[in-house]
Amino acid sequence: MFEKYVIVPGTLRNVVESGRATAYELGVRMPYYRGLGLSMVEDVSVTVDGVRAEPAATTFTVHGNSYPLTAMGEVVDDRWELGEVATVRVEHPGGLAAGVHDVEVSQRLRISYMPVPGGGRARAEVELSA
Amino acid sequence: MFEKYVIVPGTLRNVVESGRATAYELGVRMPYYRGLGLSMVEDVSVTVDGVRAEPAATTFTVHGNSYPLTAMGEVVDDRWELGEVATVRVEHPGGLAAGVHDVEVSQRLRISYMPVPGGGRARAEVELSA
Amino acid sequence: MTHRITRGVSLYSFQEEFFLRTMTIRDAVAVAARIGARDIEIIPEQSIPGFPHVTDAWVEQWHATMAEFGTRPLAYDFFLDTLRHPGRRLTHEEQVASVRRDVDLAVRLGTTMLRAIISTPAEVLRDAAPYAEEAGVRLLLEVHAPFHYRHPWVLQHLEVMDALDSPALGFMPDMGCFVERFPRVASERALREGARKDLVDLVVKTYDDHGDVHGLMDTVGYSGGGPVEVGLARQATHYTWRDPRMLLEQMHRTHHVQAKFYEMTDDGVEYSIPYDRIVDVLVEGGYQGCLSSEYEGNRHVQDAFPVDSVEQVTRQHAMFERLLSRHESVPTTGPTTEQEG
Amino acid sequence: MTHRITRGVSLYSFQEEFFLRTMTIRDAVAVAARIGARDIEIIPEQSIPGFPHVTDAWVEQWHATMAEFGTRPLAYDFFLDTLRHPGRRLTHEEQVASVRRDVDLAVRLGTTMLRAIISTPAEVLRDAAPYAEEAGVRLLLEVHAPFHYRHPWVLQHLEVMDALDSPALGFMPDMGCFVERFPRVASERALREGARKDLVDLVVKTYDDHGDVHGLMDTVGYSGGGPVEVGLARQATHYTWRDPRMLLEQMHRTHHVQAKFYEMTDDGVEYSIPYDRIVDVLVEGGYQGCLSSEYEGNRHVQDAFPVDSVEQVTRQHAMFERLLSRHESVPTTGPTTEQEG
Ligand SMILES: [Mn+2]
Ligand SMILES: [Mn+2]
Repeated sequence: MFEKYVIVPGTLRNVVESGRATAYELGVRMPYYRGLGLSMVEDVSVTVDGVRAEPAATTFTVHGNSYPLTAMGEVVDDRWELGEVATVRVEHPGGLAAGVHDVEVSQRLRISYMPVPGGGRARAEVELSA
Repeated sequence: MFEKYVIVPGTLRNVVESGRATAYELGVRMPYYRGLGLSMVEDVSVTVDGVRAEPAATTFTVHGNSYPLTAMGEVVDDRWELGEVATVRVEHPGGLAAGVHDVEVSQRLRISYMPVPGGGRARAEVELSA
Repeated sequence: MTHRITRGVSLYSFQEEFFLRTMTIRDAVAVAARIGARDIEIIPEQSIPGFPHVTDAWVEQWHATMAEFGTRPLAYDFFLDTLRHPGRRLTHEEQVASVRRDVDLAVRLGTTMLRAIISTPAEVLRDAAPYAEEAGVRLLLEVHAPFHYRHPWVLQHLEVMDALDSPALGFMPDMGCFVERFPRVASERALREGARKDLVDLVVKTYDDHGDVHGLMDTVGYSGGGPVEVGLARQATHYTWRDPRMLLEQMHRTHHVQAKFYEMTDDGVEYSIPYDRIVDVLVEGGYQGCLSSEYEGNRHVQDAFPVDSVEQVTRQHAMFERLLSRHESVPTTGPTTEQEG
Repeated sequence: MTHRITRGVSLYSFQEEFFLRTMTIRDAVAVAARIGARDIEIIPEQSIPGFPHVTDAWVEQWHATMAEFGTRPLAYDFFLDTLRHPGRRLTHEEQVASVRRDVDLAVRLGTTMLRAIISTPAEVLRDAAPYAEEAGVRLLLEVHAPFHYRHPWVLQHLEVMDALDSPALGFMPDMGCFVERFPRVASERALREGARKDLVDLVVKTYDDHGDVHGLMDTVGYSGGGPVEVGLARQATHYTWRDPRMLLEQMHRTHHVQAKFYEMTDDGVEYSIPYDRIVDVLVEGGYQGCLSSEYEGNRHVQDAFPVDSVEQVTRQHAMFERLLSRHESVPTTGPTTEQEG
């Protein structure tokens, strides 16, 4: 469900601070038909060119609110809305090289009425935007 | 099935070379009712005190034959026999500290007639043997 | 026979367009009004950003939209996030509080029929029922495949309903219980993803024959099928076919119907679900309530085709009109005024 | 009625003792002989280190053990490792070759009944059948829960059997198809692992009532059950109950019976499986073959109790003797000489 919309084209870019790339970020949607409280978003893991981001290096942002991925379990007063493009930021000194990257996003959503976690995987070739 | 026999008591020990501990090893049984060709042993992963061994640092030995864990997929002419205690060796400079350790073994067996992988997890408190 | 069945739309049907921001609620309500589907069902967690915090402005806009198009708020689908917190389950009291929160919001939105998700424990509805009754709304368990009225889980609910005898408790069956044929949109997608034709045919034929789907995943695996084929076999174990006459068993407690569908064909019928028989059973049982469209085909076609939920819902309502016109309609002021107490 | 049923033991029954090296094959055969179970079934991949390389010395020892105890080799359980290589499935030719390899070994061991694991494709048995026929052995599909003779997968096998009409093809039903009551050893283990009593009772009662286990895992989850309770519900979906008269459908192709069991009680009956009715059906159908013990209870009790497979198998054979003695036995030279061609 909605797999093809998970990775948002044109959203992969380096984060540059004081002239140096320190991280990259990617726009990600949740493959689900309603919004979900962040405490139930168990994992949003980005893998670029086979290198999986460490949770501790990952920050998740929705509508201007940023959270360390590792602290999402406690966030009971904010949501990832239906179709909302969240920004996933991964600390990555030097940033990503220019060009096309193999990007995979793996999500694990704790959905109370489902016996197994929701979420799943999406994969796409994405070009780094300036 | 057979979970309680997977981790063999008294088999956790450091490997000492030229007077220095370079690795640890553990005796492990397969939780299955027949022997299995090694090419179908997808993973035997040891975690000690929460630290999971890297596959690249793991060596698997049955009846005197040793294989890098990462190369097991190609081994079609050797088997892990029913109830056989295999030795799993993990490179670990300095070895493990003396005393009791929290040991977990996770196995993934590719069993052709099963829709999901066999194997599973076993966990035990194990004292380091001299 | 005469009937008192109304037509409506669940906004669930437009999930693709809402997800992609190509339609607004107002657009969806306009569509509903245009096709004569005057009863609106909302999934607040889908449609209201910031849920459960809903501003008065939002509520005002909601009612203004209803007034503008001559539609009426009817149903409210609630979820119950029992696993909200990592490592612990909501307590019974927290679960009841969650339902009461939804009752409060439903009152503000004017929706009198609350969809209780199938996972809601019977004791939670029992303890929330007095509050709902006082608020003048109903808590209706969505009986969804693979459940049915004689399933152990639903029997627990029936026990509570029998004991409490509250007008606030009842059922909202989902017509996905009556999938007679394997949805073509699902098998065609598997083929697009490279599934072996012979294994797709095996899955579809086994399902369509109402054969034994127990072991079907194994069968597909033994035959050399990979994840796509095994996934299709898994779907065959999720769909269920039952005789629509099952609906008669609890008709006196049925106050809303979710008209799930996967594909309205060019011929104006649902490919998998026999709505002709379903409508006849509802009329025979004297059902007084809404047929509320739940389009769920988007997920099976979105990989390769543009999704047109509006067209699909429009076709379903043309079918409803045709099927209902075979029976005489009795003027009704609508289900919102039927509940006493 | 008269019968020509023999008694035997599958070495599968002693998996706990073999695993822990507390019994040898010779010990097991001695037990079989002592209780009059003269037909021996072997799982070479369990019992023969170095499989598939089996030395002449090993084979000689095997036959010497049979001679010493007056038992006879009867059945050989083969596996088919279609997923032997990472990333690819064995080709059809490789699968046929695997079966032929097992035929060769069976000939050396003197076992004429080969258990074809349920995952074996019908075309593989079709193409291995001439080789087996020439070798004087049979390839018998183990019809194991949840399969049965009208299951799509087994129908593929029946089609091949009808077309080929080879004496080398047939069935070996596993009596685990006839689990009438939920095995007590499984539910008691769940309780030892901390399962909630009410949820264990729900699972057991639903199964014992032969109720709808579809959605039982969901039900247990909705009720707050954790992995242990949900795991027990999953087990309820794996066991199957069918009328043992199902055996009559293919009795003419049934040349061996795996007498699966979980618990022989102090009263000398199997807790879950109605062997009294099974034996009567086998006699009624004129079954000529072996009742081969398959003890599988060890995995459910090994966490907390010493496993005594010898005692369990001994009890099962006392039961077989009792049940068979109600019918008149016809002297037989045994199933090894019955096959023509
Ligand atoms: Mn529904
Ligand atoms: Mn068996």
